Amino acid sequence: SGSQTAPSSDSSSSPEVIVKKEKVVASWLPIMQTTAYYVALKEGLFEQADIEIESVKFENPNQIIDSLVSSRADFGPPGAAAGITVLAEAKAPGTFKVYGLQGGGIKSGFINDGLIVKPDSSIQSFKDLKGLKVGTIPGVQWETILTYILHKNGLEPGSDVTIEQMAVGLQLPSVVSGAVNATLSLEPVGSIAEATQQAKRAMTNPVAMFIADPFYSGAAVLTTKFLQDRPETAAKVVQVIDEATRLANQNFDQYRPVISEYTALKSEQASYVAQPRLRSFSELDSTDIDSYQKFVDVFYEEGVLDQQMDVTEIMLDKSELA
Amino acid sequence: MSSSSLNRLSKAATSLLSVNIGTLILLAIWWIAAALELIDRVLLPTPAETFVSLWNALISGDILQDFGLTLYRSLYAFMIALVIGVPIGIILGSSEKIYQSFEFLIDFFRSTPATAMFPLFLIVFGIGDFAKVAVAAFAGALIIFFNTAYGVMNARKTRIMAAKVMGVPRWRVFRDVIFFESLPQTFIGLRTSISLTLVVIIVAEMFVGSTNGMGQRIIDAQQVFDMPQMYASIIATGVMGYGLNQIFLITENKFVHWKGR
Amino acid sequence: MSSSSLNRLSKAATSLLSVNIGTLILLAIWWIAAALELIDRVLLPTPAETFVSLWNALISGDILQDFGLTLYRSLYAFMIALVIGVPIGIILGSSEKIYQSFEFLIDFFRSTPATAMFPLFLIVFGIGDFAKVAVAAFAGALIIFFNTAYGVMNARKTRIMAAKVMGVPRWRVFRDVIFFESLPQTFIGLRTSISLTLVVIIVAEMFVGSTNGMGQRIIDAQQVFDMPQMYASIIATGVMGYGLNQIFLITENKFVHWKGR
Amino acid sequence: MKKPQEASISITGLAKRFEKSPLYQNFSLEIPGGQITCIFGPNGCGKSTLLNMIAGLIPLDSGQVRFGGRALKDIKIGYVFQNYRDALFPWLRAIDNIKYPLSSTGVSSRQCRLRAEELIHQFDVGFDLNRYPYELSGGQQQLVSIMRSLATKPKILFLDEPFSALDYESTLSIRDKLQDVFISTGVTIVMVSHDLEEAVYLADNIVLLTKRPTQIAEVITFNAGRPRTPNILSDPEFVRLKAYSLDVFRREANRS
Amino acid sequence: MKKPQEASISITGLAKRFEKSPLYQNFSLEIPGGQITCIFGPNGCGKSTLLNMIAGLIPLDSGQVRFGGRALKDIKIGYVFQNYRDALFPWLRAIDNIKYPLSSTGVSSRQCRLRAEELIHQFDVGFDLNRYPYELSGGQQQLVSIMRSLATKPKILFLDEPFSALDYESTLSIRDKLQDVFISTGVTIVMVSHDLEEAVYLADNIVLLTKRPTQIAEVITFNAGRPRTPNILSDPEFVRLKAYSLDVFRREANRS
Ligand SMILES: Nc1ncnc2c1ncn2[C@@H]1O[C@H](COP(=O)(O)OP(=O)(O)OP(=O)(O)O)[C@@H](O)[C@H]1O
Ligand SMILES: Nc1ncnc2c1ncn2[C@@H]1O[C@H](COP(=O)(O)OP(=O)(O)OP(=O)(O)O)[C@@H](O)[C@H]1O
Ligand SMILES: [Mg+2]
Ligand SMILES: [Mg+2]
Repeated sequence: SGSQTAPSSDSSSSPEVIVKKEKVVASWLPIMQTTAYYVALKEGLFEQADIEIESVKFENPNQIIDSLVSSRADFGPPGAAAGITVLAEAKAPGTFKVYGLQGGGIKSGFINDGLIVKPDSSIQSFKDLKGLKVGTIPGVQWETILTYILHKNGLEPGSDVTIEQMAVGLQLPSVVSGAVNATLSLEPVGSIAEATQQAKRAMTNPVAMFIADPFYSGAAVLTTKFLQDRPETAAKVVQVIDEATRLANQNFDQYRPVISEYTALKSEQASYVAQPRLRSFSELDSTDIDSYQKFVDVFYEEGVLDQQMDVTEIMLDKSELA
Repeated sequence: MSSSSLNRLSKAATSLLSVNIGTLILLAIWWIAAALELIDRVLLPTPAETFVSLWNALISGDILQDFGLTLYRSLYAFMIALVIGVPIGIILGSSEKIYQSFEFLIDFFRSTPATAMFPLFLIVFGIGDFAKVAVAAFAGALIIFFNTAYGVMNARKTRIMAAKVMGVPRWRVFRDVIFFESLPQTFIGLRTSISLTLVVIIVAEMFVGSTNGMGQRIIDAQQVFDMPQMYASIIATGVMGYGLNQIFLITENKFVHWKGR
Repeated sequence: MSSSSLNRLSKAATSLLSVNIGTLILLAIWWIAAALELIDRVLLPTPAETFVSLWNALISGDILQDFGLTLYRSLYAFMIALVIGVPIGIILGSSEKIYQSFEFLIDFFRSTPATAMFPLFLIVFGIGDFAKVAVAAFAGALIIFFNTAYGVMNARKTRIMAAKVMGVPRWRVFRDVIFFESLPQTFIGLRTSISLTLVVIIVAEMFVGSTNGMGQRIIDAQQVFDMPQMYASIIATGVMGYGLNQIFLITENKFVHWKGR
Repeated sequence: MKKPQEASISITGLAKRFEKSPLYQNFSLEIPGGQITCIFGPNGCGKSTLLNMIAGLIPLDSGQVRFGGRALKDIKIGYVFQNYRDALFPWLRAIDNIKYPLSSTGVSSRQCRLRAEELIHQFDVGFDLNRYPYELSGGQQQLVSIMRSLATKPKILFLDEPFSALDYESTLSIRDKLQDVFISTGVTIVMVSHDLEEAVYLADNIVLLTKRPTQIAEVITFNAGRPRTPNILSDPEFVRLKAYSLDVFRREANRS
Repeated sequence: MKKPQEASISITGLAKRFEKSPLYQNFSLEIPGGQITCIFGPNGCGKSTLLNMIAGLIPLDSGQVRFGGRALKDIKIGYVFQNYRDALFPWLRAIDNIKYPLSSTGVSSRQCRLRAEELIHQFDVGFDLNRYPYELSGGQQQLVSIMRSLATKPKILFLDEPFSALDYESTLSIRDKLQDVFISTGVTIVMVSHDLEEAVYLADNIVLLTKRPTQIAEVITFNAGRPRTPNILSDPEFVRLKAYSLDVFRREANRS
């Protein structure tokens, strides 16, 4: 995008004649929850704020955190994994600040996850999984969530239910081929399942049902190093994402085509996938933070975290912004 | 083997067919399995659907860029592996002692998934493309070390003795004799390596993430449940691997004419 | 090579040290990089932390089960690859025509990540352990095909001629001569294959998912940023790979005594 | 005891070329069964190639090789290759190399051992046959090769410079032992030799070949009875034939 | 022209064993520089092993090899291996094999070509040297080996049965050509031969070896002037020495 600058309409841009662009590195995941970031790129919001973005796509949320910890990247746009951020913060306290949450909720009517089964399946809830196989995303985060939910339903993984961890791309094929009886899947798996009529959601937002409503699996994070070294730029990034989140929430359908530019979704799929609940920094309220806290508490209860974590310490505070 | 020109002619004529026999059998199995719906159509598309998907991707041109980028990354990684691998392999193989002191590391890293090492490469080489190239080059170089060193260790002693007794400088014995002695084995290493390099690049594009490349195509297609597109991309990748192997095979047949003599 | 008993003695004495030289260098680099905090402590633990973590996992015994399961799956897959790979490799290598008709498929699948083929294996073999074993066996068998066939094709013609002229039945020429001729190359294939099999099992445990095994340990440790645990698991895996390779090396040195003669 | 018709070899209209240049063109030769035929010719005239073609090891460009009506695969063949080193199996001990032609065709291990012992006795082997071929000296390897070729009691025996690595004494004794084998079994022997004395000493027929493109310069017959002993070296017919062969050979060798 | 002190070889207290059994024990031998020494002994007595040990190709168990005060690596050596086939480089054409000892030590390609042409002329080569070794017949390969060993004009030449695959005529002519090389350069030649006539014909000294464990049975000196021609074959001294050598050899060979 070069260094040539358009006359800026942004009030926060400095009045100097020569405007130097700040280079900022972002690590992002190609998922729906990242929509605000796509909108910001599409609308040129970063350029308007005199920020030059170097954008690095990852398939695995851990690598986003790795790149942030090693200071190879400055911030993670919305959609970085909320749970993994806390796990990393536990190992390296004071590294991250969360400035936005993304997910879904039953009351608010946004879909985050679902229990996916065959169209003709009789499974209606987790209780029906006794003696069956259920799949979920690989790794300890989702294994813990699923274990927690199964416990709440009176089932013991291993003896009553078999958990199969499987890459996102394998989840629908596994259900369709009968290799597993159900999967606990993040969007857009459920939307694609319903649209192709190969599978359906037996439950919508089960995680919200059993852990916290609303439920946030995604977070927008930046490093404290970035915040300390370049507070003004960090503030601008937060502002840009805030503005983009507002735009996305206002006109989500209008921005659907943009999603297919950045994710695996094809344009026709982007037109029907469920809209996620996107919470910008300025909108975050105590309900959101409570929900996040409940999610993190699950890690502690299931023994993944060996100390209790207070999420308010990891949340970005308005006073920290320049 | 065949020396008469008649043989050669008939060979050329049947080669195209014979090349296809194995492939044709596989296609037939695929076609039958799909036609009889032994496997759900959604999970295993018909060959026709797949090739239509491939064809569409080709004429729309969007597969070409991904193909080119993956090819570029694989070759880049392979070149690094080659330049590092062959000389080091020869040196390793030339002395049992030296080989033994690196044997543990070579066998260790050969048996560790390159992708598990990715966090380390990310730290050292940054988050750009080069980290992926580096990890593939690493995996490829290990294979080249291993094969070249083996080739050197299994070299015919008489030839090395012949060169030694001539008073040829030590480094020239390496370059002129041991290198050639190990060449048949080195070529096997190169072919294993180029395929592995391609595999690691694809896997990195798939699981580490990339905005382009065949690996990204495969995982995207997989995630949105577009099976014809996924198989089309896999086929394109496999054809790339075959093509790269053919280049080596042709080079090998030209240069390593003394095999088995 | 060394024939006097004196040599042998001194070799045995230095072997433990020499085995360690390469490894010691790497450990030293690691130790220095960690001590100087060239790399963030959270991402790269010190060797000490890592080995403590490995030690704790060992004495608590929880790594042993994962280790055992991964070893079991790898060996299972390798056995399948071996039993299928060697005979087919010999048959493929015995005739240029046959080899050519499968060359495309072999080079194709060798260059395609086994993980990309996983959806197919899932359909055929289900989601259980066996699907992982099957995909690893497939990847391993391809390497064995390739190496064995090469070994057969590069076999010394005179020996095969000698057997032919004796009127030895064709199948015995394969078993008694061509098999042995290709054995040095086959062993390279076996060693490449056992490592690859292990890698594919680990990757399958990591990305395809599993509730146990070293791959699952690695990815779990990675997700909770327990880096000492992650590197400890990688080290345990690498040691497993090294151990498996050593078994082959010892077998090879015992049986293939005629290399280079 | 001999059955002369058996295991005769007739080569007709043979042609063979390597790359551009022809080696044989319209070459015909009758090798009588139950006799010793020595092939004598300059280096590179195609003696080894001829033996290999007869034994069916390398293809002819055209022409035919017939074995008195029998098929090649039905005839037991023994072959000592010129590069005897490469033809031994390094994964088998010398003794097992010798037994291999028998054991591979299903002969019981006891029979194999008996035959091997017979051969060891016959050839008066003085070194350890439990070594691997690559641990043997050149001459020892060649002797193992010869013994292996005789293990099956073949009907046709091809010997390509079988004594080239043997020491003086061994050459003489093994030459005589081969003659003994010949007398007692009537095997057809086709031997390439560069030692004219040896060739005449052993042969019923001496085939003298020209340079490339290879033709038969002359076929010389020596009818002396057997067993021939070193006394024959002073037999006037022997001396005459040897001198005559040498003349023919020299004439051919020096032809431009 | 000869400088006898140069390139002499003295072996003292040599010991070598393979596996359990000793091959050499406390073996000493003086090989005078600027002379032709032929080593004659039964198969497997360790001739090739001896040459390899002198040339520094395989280790001694104990003992010393000295080259008149010089270090082995400072002496140009030519070597024709008994298994000449395996010693040629199959990736080089025959002509490049011959040039290789020169080209590998930095001699200009023009010089290499000139030397090769000289050798081709000297040995009157009649076949295409642009072929690869494995496309040559046994005898042709051996000739290429001999030419390669002479390319650098070595100070010491080791020949391990260098004529074993050559035809009658070639053996005679190359034997004489080697003698020419010897006369004009004074190279020290150490040759293993199984042909006693050849050995006595060429040698200044004939070293007769016993069976294992190998000792020197006798060293015989033949002082006839050079060039020696086939006439010498009827020289009484020649006949006497040959007969005597044979006696010694026979005696040793038949000793239990
Ligand atoms: N693969 C090949 N390609 C080209 N030429 C070849 C090949 N094999 C053999 N020749 C040529 O064919 C000719 C005959 O070779 P062959 O080995 O039969 O000779 P020979 O009579 O056995 O010689 P010698 O007495 O030296 O053993 C030689 O001139 C050789 O150069
Ligand atoms: N690697 C080895 N292991 C064991 N024994 C060996 C080895 N190499 C050679 N020998 C033995 O050493 C002895 C000497 O071998 P060498 O090749 O030197 O004999 P040679 O005198 O050259 O015989 P020839 O006249 O047959 O060429 C032989 O008896 C042989 O069996
Ligand atoms: Mg020949
Ligand atoms: Mg010898």
